[in-house]
Amino acid sequence: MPEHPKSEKPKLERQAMCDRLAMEFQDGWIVNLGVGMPTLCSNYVDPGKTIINHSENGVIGYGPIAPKGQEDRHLVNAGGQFVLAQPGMAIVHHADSFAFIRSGMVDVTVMGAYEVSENGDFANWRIPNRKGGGIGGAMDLAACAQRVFIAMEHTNPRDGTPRLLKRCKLPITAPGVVKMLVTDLGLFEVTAQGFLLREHAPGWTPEEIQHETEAKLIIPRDLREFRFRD
Amino acid sequence: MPEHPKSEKPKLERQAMCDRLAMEFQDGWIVNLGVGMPTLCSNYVDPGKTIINHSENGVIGYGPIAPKGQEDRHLVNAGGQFVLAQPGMAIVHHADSFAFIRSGMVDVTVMGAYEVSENGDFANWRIPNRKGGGIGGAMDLAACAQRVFIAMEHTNPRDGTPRLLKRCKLPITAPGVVKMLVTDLGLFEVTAQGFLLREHAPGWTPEEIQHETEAKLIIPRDLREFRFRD
Amino acid sequence: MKSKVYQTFDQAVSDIPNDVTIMFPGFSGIGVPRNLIAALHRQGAKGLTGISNNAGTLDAKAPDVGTLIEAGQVKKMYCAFTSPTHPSRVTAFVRMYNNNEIEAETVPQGTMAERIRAAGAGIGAFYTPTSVGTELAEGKEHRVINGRTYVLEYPLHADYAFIRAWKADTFGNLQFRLTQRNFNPIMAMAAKTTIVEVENDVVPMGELDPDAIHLPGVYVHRIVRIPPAPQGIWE
Amino acid sequence: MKSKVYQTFDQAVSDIPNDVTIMFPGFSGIGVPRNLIAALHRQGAKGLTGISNNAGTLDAKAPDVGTLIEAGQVKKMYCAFTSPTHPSRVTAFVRMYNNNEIEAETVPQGTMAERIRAAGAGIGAFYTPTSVGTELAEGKEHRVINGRTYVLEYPLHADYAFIRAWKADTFGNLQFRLTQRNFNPIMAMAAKTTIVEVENDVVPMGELDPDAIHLPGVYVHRIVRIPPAPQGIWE
Repeated sequence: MPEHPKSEKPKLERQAMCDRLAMEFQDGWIVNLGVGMPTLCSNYVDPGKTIINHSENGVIGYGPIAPKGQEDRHLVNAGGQFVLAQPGMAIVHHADSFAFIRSGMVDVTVMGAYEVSENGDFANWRIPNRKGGGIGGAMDLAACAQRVFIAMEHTNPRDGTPRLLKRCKLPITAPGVVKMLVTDLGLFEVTAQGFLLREHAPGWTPEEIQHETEAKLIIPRDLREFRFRD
Repeated sequence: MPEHPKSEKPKLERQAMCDRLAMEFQDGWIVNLGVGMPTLCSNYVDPGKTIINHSENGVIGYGPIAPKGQEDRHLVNAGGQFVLAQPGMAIVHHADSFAFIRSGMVDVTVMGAYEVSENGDFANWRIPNRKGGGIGGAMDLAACAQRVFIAMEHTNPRDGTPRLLKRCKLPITAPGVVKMLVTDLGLFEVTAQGFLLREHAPGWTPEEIQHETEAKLIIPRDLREFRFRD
Repeated sequence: MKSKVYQTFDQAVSDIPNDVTIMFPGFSGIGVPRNLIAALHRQGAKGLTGISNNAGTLDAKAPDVGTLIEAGQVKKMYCAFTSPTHPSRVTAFVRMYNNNEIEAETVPQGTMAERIRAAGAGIGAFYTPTSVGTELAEGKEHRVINGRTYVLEYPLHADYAFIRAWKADTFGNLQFRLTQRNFNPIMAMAAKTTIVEVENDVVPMGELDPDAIHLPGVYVHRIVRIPPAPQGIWE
Repeated sequence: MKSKVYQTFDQAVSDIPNDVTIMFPGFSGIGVPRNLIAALHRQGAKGLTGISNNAGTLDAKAPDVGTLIEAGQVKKMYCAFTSPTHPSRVTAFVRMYNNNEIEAETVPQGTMAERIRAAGAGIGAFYTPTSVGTELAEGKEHRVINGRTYVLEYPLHADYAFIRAWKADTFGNLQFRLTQRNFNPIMAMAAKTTIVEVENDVVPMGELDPDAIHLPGVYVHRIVRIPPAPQGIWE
């Protein structure tokens, strides 16, 4: 394996990464945002689109994060953040919430990951040499949502090793489900042929991004620079 | 098969039959009464006992039949009779109502039948030579309630043929589930050894009842006369 | 987002093609989507598969799935009653079924409810104790689990569900009144397209308590408020 | 009928023996039956099997299943999180699990919810698409249904469910507020004995709208109203 020294070049900010995924959301989509980075997707608001936020603890149609002092102590999203009620919101119990997930009602789930492979597998629940795992609702969402989008750093923040792999090394969360992936180096589509680099971070060449990547990237003719929110 | 001429002796009235079954209900029992004769059980009220009426269309804890003029057009029992709301009543949807039934929450279901056999099988949903059947919720209740009680005429009203059989001739609703049975000739317990005559209709000897019955009746030493409501 | 509120029942059912599967809730005449059924009767779609507790009654003033059956629009029924509960009650379904003019599968009511629920819950199949030892379990896969015998049953999916509700908001969140609820919520969850007739009112989003919604609006696609009689059917 | 209303949490849990299975609802600290857990901690029952989304947090002021685990009362956990979500969050459970002092089964959250629901619904087993192709499906029975692969999962039953509700009537009909609902209703349906702590009020029968009940009182056996702090835990 080649060495992967930490690059000094500026990479994409987490909010920009999540904005970019959120720009892909379509009007009327039901969206489930995983704990951590993916929740930043909700900061991107396109007034031309209605996005319905689903949280696996049984909220359909919750509103923005509650400002300090406006928290309702009975209303949190799956990340445990207090959110605001929004007109049209409905509450169901946990079995009904996952009935909703399993029957394919979620248009997109956005999750973090440790690894994504070029065949669309991803791993985000279990690290070897550590007993057990934290699966939460990720396997249900990954197996059953219409689309899985991933937001993660392109390389391991600790040692710089690549995370876009030929095959996942960690135990996977679901096989062959990732459709789109944003990292701090760009936007990728997972195709039948592998990772397609759709947009690159400003200042990063495809070759430099490939150098940070184990899997072979497909570089299309219409590769463009990363699109930030307007 | 012996001939079964219609007896001229008075038999038990339907209300008396259902009263007698209802006298077996215990305080706090959840009771599901089948369409037709079994609904008469709800006319027996013991002020010392709380009985909770469940109806498979999702009502738990409904009250008495609605008097003329007091019907709520959205509230019926499984027999389609308008009933009164009662304090503590709760409504669930059909899947939850049968979840309730299947998980054994119903203490007793009272049903009508065409035939009961000495091993506790009974038939109440399908007549041969007629295509199809009317199963409703009877199979779910029969298979899953804690106890099945049957209320029916002792012999076929059309031709006087017996209905307490060695083995059912009609397609059964559930195998081996009947615990107690009231007919217009008496009260029977279904035991491992067969039909045990517990109480006989006034004026009817065990021999006369046996004559109307295909299965061999067990006549206990403490056989007593039918108990009417006080 | 496109508004879900339609002005007429005819508009709401206009694009339903032939040969689709439709769920019809209702129990003892309560919670039956009569206005949508009457509209589909006018629309004329044929070759339908119906999923419904019963296969129609004899009340000509109250349209139900029997109206579609009598008009020859229905090819097959899944229902809990395939013979009359009383010999004198010979419905259109019973007549046609006896003449082999319509197919039918007799499904125990709880198994039907659970099969519908399984479709809306993404469950591939489930084991139920109901019907074990009876004719209806013949040919089905059996399994003993913890000493009890179960049969394997599969989900019942639908292309459309016709729903009758008490109250809705414009997003499609629904409330039902008392035993009107019956099969309505689970059928709405099991269908690709859910069309609702509303008795009481269609209110703006935010007017229904999020804790008092029986069916989330994400399952609802078209909403029509029932007009006053005689245009609306209120039976 | 004997009254379901108990005066104290200690009375409500006093007869719970060793070696039983208990369900603990709650999600992100909401809808957690903290008062009942604290009472069971005082009571001291041991050898417990717990079913819960997580296995406790690090907040010492807010009793949860982790309190019982730390006290050595729990033998086995079924939960969706068996390792810390962050390496620094080493709970009592994680420490004991790593030292093989407690058993655990990692269950995907939706599979856990459906297994609990199956127990309360009399379902013997069901096929779910969740976990197919992963380590958690290894050794489980697979089946292809309509081209999709499913794994077979079995119900999770319990002897007791500890429940946290918003409002109750004396019969045990319950209402929950917003995301307090989470696992509460399905756990109550899956347990033989259901014990409830109530935040807002315990009202006479007839005061709750029968259309606005999230869990019918037939599933509830004991009810305790949470007293004001500091006696009651309101976290």
